[in-house]
Amino acid sequence: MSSDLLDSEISTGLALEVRQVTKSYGNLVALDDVSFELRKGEAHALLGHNGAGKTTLVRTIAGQVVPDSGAVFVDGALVSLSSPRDAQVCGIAVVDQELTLLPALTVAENIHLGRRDARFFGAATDRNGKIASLLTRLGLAHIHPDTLVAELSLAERQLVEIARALSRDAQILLLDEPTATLSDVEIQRVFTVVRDLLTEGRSVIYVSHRLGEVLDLCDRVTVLRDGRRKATRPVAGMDRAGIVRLMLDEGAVEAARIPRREGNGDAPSVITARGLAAPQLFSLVDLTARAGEIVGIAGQIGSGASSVVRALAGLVPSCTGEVAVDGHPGSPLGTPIRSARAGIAFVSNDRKSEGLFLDKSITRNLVATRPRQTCRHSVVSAKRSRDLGRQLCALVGIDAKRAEDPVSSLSGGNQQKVFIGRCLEHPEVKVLLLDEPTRGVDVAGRAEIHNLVRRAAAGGAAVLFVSTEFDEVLDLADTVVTMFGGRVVATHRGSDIDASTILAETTHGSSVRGVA
Amino acid sequence: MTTRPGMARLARRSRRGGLPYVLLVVMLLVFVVLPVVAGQQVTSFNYYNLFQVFASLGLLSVALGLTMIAGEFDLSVLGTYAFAGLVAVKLGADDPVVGLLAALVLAALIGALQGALVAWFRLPSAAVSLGVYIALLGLTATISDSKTVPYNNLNVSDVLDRQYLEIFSLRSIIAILAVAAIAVTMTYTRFGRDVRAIGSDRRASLRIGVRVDSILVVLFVLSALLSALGGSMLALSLAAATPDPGFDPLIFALTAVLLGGVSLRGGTGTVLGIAAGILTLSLLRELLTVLATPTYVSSLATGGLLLVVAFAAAPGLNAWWLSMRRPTKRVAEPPSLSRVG
Amino acid sequence: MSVTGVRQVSRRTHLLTPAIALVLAMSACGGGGGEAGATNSAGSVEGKSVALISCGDFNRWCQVFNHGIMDDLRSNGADVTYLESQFDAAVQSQQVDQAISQNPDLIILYAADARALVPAMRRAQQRDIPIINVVSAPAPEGKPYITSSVEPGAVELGKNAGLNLIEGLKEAGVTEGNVVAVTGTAGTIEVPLRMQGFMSVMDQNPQYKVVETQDANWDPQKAAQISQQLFAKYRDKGGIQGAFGMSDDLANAIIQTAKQAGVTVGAANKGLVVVSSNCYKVGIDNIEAGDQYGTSTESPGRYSEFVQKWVNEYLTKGSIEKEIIQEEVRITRANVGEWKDTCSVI
Amino acid sequence: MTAENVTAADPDTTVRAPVPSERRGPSSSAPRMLWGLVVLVAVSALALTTDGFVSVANARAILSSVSFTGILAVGTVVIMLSGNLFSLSIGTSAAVSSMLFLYLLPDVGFVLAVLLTLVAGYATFALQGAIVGRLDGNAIIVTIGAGALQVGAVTWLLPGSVQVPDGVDIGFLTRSVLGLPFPLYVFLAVALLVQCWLHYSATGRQVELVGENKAAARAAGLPTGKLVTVAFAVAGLCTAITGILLAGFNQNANLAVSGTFTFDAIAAAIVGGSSVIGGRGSAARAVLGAVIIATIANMLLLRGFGTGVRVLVEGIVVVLVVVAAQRRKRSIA
Repeated sequence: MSSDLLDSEISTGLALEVRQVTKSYGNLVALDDVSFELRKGEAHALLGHNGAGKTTLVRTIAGQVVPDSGAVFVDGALVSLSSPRDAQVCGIAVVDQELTLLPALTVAENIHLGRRDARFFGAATDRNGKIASLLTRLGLAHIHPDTLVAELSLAERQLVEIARALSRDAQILLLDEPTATLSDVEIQRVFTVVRDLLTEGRSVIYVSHRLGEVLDLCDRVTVLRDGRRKATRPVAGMDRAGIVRLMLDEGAVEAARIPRREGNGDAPSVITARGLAAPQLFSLVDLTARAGEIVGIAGQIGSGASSVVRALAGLVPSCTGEVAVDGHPGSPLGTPIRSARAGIAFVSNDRKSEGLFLDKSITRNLVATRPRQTCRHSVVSAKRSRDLGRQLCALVGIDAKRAEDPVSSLSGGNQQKVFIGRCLEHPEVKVLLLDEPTRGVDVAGRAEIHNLVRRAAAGGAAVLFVSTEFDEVLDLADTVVTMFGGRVVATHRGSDIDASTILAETTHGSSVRGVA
Repeated sequence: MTTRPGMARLARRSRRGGLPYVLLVVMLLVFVVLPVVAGQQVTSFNYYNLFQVFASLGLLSVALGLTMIAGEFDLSVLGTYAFAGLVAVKLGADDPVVGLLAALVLAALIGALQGALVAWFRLPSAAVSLGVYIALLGLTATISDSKTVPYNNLNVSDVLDRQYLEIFSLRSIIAILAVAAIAVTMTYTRFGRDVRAIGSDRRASLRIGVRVDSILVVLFVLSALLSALGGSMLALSLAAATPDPGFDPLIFALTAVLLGGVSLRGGTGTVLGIAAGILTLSLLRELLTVLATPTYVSSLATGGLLLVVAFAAAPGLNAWWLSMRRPTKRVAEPPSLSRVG
Repeated sequence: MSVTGVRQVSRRTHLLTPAIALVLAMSACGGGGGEAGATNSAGSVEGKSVALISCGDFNRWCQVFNHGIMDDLRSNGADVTYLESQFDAAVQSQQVDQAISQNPDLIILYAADARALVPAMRRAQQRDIPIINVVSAPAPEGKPYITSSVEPGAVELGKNAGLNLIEGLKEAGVTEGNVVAVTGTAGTIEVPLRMQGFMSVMDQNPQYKVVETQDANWDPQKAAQISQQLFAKYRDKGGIQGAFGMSDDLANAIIQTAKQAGVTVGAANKGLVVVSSNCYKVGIDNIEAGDQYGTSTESPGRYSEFVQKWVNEYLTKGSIEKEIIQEEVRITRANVGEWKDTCSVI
Repeated sequence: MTAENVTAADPDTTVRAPVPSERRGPSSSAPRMLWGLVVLVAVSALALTTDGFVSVANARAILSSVSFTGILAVGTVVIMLSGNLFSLSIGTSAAVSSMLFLYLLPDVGFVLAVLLTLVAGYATFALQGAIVGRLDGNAIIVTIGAGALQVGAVTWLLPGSVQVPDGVDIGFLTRSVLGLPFPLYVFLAVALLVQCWLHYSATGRQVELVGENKAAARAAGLPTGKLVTVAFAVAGLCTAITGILLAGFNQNANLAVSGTFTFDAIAAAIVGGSSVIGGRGSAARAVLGAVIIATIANMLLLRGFGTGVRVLVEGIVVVLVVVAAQRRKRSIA
C-alpha cells in the first residue's frame, strides 16, 4: 500500500496530502482536480456548500469513495484508501456527517466497533477505564460505558460518535459536521479535547457550516466551490465576512439577485401551518404559502427544515400543531395518504430510496400518482398512460422516445426531473413540497429543475422547498424562511433578502441565540 | 467505576432486555402454582423433559435466533437439523462420536455455502434458505430412501438420555454448554458485538469498518453447527433418523426466539434471552400437558403468541397508533380527491 | 403447532377421588418412578391407570380410534391419560418418558415412527411398565420391549386388495395387463407389510404385471400427480388395467385422474379396476358408484373395539398373546351394504 | 431480512451510470422472461432425451398436475409482488378452506358455501395483510402465526375430517372438460384474472409499486397499507378457490391435504422468475414456474427417480434461480 519511492519528494511536514483528485458520477463532476494539504498539528477547515464537492472529498479521505484519478499520501507515503478499514490502517479516524452509532449496542461496544486492533475477547468492555475518562472529558461523565446507545439523546450520541474517533488514537481526525446537534457548552468541550490532540502533533480536518467554530478552532481554511478548490488561506486575520466572500460567488454577493416577484399578497393562502412541533426535531413553526408563491426554507443539517416539510407530507407521525390546506383547518396530516388527499405532493431529498421506482419505466414513474388521469372506466388505459407519459416527458425535457425505458437508465439530474415531473400538471396537487430539489444534480440540470419548480408555481400551486444551499434559496424563493436549531429564525419576503443575512441566520441562528 | 463486576453488568443488561426473563419467571410461577390448584402433579420429570426439549428444539431455536440477530432469516436450519440426524446415524454406526463429528462438518459446509451466497451475492436469505431447506429435505429423503434409518446401538441413547441430578441428561448438558459457549461469544467477544452491529445497521457497520461479509459466513456456519448438534443428538437419542421432521420444530424455534426478545429487524436480542424464551415456551407446553388441555390449545397459544409478537414488534405500530388517535378534524378532503391517496 | 396435549378423560366428578389418590401415590414416588414397579395385579379394570400415546384429534381416524378406547376404559373405571401428537417421534419419545414418570399400569402406544420409539420402549421395559403396541407393527428392534402388539391385519389388507383386484380384472374381462400400486409412506412399517400381502397374491397371477410401485406419502395430491403421469407413460405401452391405491383417498385420486385422462373406470364398464385397502366413506361411495372395485375393513371404529377387547383382557388377566392380529374382511360391491355404516365415519 | 445492497458510496450523490438504452427491450420485464425461456429450453433439452416424455398424453398429465399448486403460486406471486416475501401457511389455509367449504355445504347449499369460503379466505388473508401492510409486521411471522391459529381453530371447532354430504354431488369440480380437468381451467382463469387485475387496475399496478419501493410509494401518498392488505386478500381468494377444488377432488377434507403445497407454491412462484423481494412478477410467471417444476418432476418420475430426488432438484432449482436473478440485478446496478 505504501511506496517508498516518493518519500523524498514529499514534504515531511504534511500529515495528509490529496493530489489532483477527480471524481465524477455520470455527468456530474463532483471533484475536479482537487488538491488538499493537511499539516501536522494543524486544524484545517474544509468549507463549501452542498454540491461544492466537500462531501466527496471527505469520503475520499475516509475511504468510502474511490476517486477516478489522483493520489492520496499519508505521512508522505502513497496510500490506497479503498475501504473504511484502509483509512483506519492509515491512522485516519472519521466522525461521519450521519450518525453511524448502532443503537442496539452499548457505548463501549460502539466505541470499539470496527477497530482493527480490538481483541477477540473483552471487546465490549472498558478495560482500563479509557472510555470512561474520554466520556468524562467530553462531559459525559454520567454515562456508563455499558449504557445502550438507544438510551442516549441525540446530542449525547453525537458526542459518543466523537469519542469513538478520538479513541482511535489516530494521527488524522476527520470531523464532518460534528456539532450540528450540539449546544455551545458541548461544542466547547469537544474543542478542548481536539485542541489537546493538536498540541500532541495530530491533525484535524474540520468540516462545518458554522463559521464561528471555524474561526475559533482552525488554523487554515480551504474553500471548495463547484468541485474545485477555490482557495486555501490561514484563518488568522480573517473574519466571517471574509470567509463568506470566499464561499460565495462574487457575482452573487454583489449583484444581489434576479428580480424577485413580490408575491401576490391578495392570492389566497393555500397552506397555512401553525405551531407545528415534533419532539427532538422542531418546535413552534409557523408557515404559510399562497397560490403561485415559492417559499424557500433555508437551514443547515439539523436545523429541522427538512423535518418540517416531511411533517407536512405526513411522514412525521409525532408532529402536532395545526395545518390548513385551502382554508380547511385541521390537525397535522399524520399520514402521507391524508396529505396526498389534501392535495400535497412531496419530493423527497432521497430520490432512490424514497422517490423513484427505479426498475419501472419513466412513464410508470411519471403517472404513479395519477390513477384518475390514466384510467378509463376504472380500467388502466395503456394509451392514456403512454400519451400522458410522453406529454410529461416533453414537459420535463426528457426525450419522449425514452418514455418506456427504466428510470434507472437516466442520469441523476434526469431522474430528479422525473421525480418532480410526477407532481406537475397534476390536477389534484395544490401544494408542492420539495426537500433539496437539486441534490446531486449538475449545474445545467439545476437550472432546468428550478424552471420546473417555477412552472409549478405559475400553474397556481403553492411551493415550499428546503435547501441547505443559500444560492438555491436566493435563486428560487419568493419568500425565504430561515431555520436554526429546530426553530424559525426569520421570514423574509420579496426584496428584503440578502445572502449574508441568510448565511448568518442559518449558521448561527442569530436571532435565536448568540453566536458561538 | 470503570470495570464493574460481572453481576452488575448482567443486571444492566437484563434491565434493558428484561422482558424474556420476566416472562420466564412468571411462567415458572404459573407452572408451579396452576397445576396444584387444578389438582395435577408436577414432578421432577417435567423439568427433565424441559431440558430434553432444550437439547433438540432449543439448539434449533438458538441457531435460528443467531441469524435473526444479524437481521437474516434462515429457514434452512430445519433442513440441517434433519440432515445432520441422518448423517450421525448413518456414519456413526460404529462410533457415535464419528457420526456426530461428520454431521457437524457437513453442516458447517452447508452453512458456509449458504452464508457465502447470502453475503457475497447479497441474496435475500429467506429465499435462499428456503431453497436450501427444500434441497436438504430432498437430499435426506434420497439418502434414506424416505425411510426412517435405525441406529442399532441403543446404549448410546441410554447414555445420552440417562438422568443426572434428576433433571439433566448428558444430551441436555451438552446442549446447555454449547448454548453457554455461544452466549459468551455473543456477549463478550468482538465477533458477537459485530454480529449485533450488522443486524442493527449494516450500512453503518460497513462504514465503521466491520467485516460484514466474513462475519455473515461465520455466523451461518455457527447457526448450522448448532442445529446440526441438536438434530444429530436427537437422532442418536431416538436411535433413528426420521427423514422429515415436519415444519413444527421451526414454528417452535421461531416462537421461542421471538419470546426471547430478538427483534424481527435484527440487532437486538441475546442468546440468554433466547434461552429464556425456549424455557418459557417449553414450560408453557409442559403446562398444557400437565393441565390436560386438548391439542388445539397448544396451536392456538403458539399462533396467538406469534401474532401478538408480530403485532407488538411491528415497526409501524407507533405511527399507526398516532394516526389513529387523531382522525378527527382531518384536513380538507373534497370527495373528488379520495382516489388519489 | 407441535401438539403435546394430555387429556384427562375423567370428568371433573371423577377427578376428585381417583386423581387425588393418584397424585398422592405419585408424590410418594417422587417422580422417579423407577423403584416401584407397575401394579400388575390381575382382577378388574377398575382403578387401573392407562397412558394412551397416540396421534392426535386433528386426524379423524385417530380421533375415532383414540376416543373409542378412552370411552371404553373410562366406563370400566380406569383412569386414562391421553398424550397426543401429530406424528412426531421426538414428541412421542418424551411422552413415553412422561408416562413412565407417572408409573401407569399400562401404556398403549401408537408409534408415529416405530424405530424411533425403540429406546423409549426400552426405558419403559426397564421400569417394568407394560406396553401394548397398536396400529402399526413394531420395529424388529422394538419387539423385545413390548408386552403385546395388537395390530390390524396389514398383510391381510394387502392380500385382500390383491384378491379384489384379480377378481375385478377377471370381471372386466382382462386376461393380462399392467397394474400400478400407489402407496402410503414407504418408510413406515405397515406399508411394506401391505405391499407384501398384495404382492403375494399378484405373484401368483403373473398374467397381471405390477409395473410400478410409487410412494405417494399418503398424500392424495401426490397420488394424483403420479397417476396422471403413469397413465401418460403407459398409454403407448398397453395402458394400465389395474391400480392399487393403498388408502381410499389415494384410490379416489387415481379414479379422478383416470377420468380426467379419459380412461374408462370400473370393472363393470370393462375399464380400469381400482382397489384399496381401508375403509373410508369415499371408498364406499366409489364402490357403490362402480368406480372402485373393492376395499377392506381397516376402520378406526372396528379396530378400536378390537384393541379395547384385548386391553381389557390384559388388564383383567395380566397377560395376553405377544402378537394379536385382527382379521380383515374384503369389501366389494357384493357386501358393501354391510360395511357402509362402519366405514362412513371418515 | 434482505441483504441490503450496501455500498460505501452515498446513495444521494452516487448517480447511476447511464446504461445504453438499446440494450433494453421495450419492456423492462423482457430479460426475466428471457431467463425463464432459457430454463425452459434447458429443461426441454433434457426432456427430449427422456423416454416417454414427448407425448400429448404426458403433456396433458403435466398440465393436469399443476392446477392446485399453480393457483396457490399465483396467490404467492401477488404477495411477493407487494414486497412481502410469501405466506408460509398458504397450504394450511387451503386445507382449512377445503374443510370449511365441505362443512358449510350441507347447510347452505353449493353457491352460498362457495361464496362464504371465498369471503372467509379473503378475510383471513386481508387481516394478515393489514398487520403486514399497515403496521409493517413481518410477513413470515404473521403468516406462520396465522397458520397455527387456523390449525388450532379448525381442530377445535370442526370435525377432524369433513365428508361430502350424502346426496350432494360436487364431482363436477374435478371432471374432465374437453380432455383436460376442470381445475386446470379454473387455474388458467384465475391466472388470467389476476394478471388482468395486476395490469389493468389502478390498484394492481400500485401493488407492484409498493413492492418495488415501499418508502417511495408511501412518500408519494399511495395507500401502502391498503394495497398490501388487498394483495394478501387476493392471495386469500386464490387459497379459498384451491380449497374448494381440493374438496371436490378428494371428496373429503382434513388438515393433512395441505401436504407440500406451501413450499411447492413458493418454489413455483420463485422459479417463474418473479422477484422474491417484490416489485416484479406476474401471474403468467407463476404459471410458467408451476409448469417448469411439474415438468422437472415428471421427467424425474419417468426416469425412475424417487420422491427425494424430485424434492432435491426442486430445492436446487430454487437456489439457482434466486442466485441468477440477483446476479442479473447486480450487473445492471
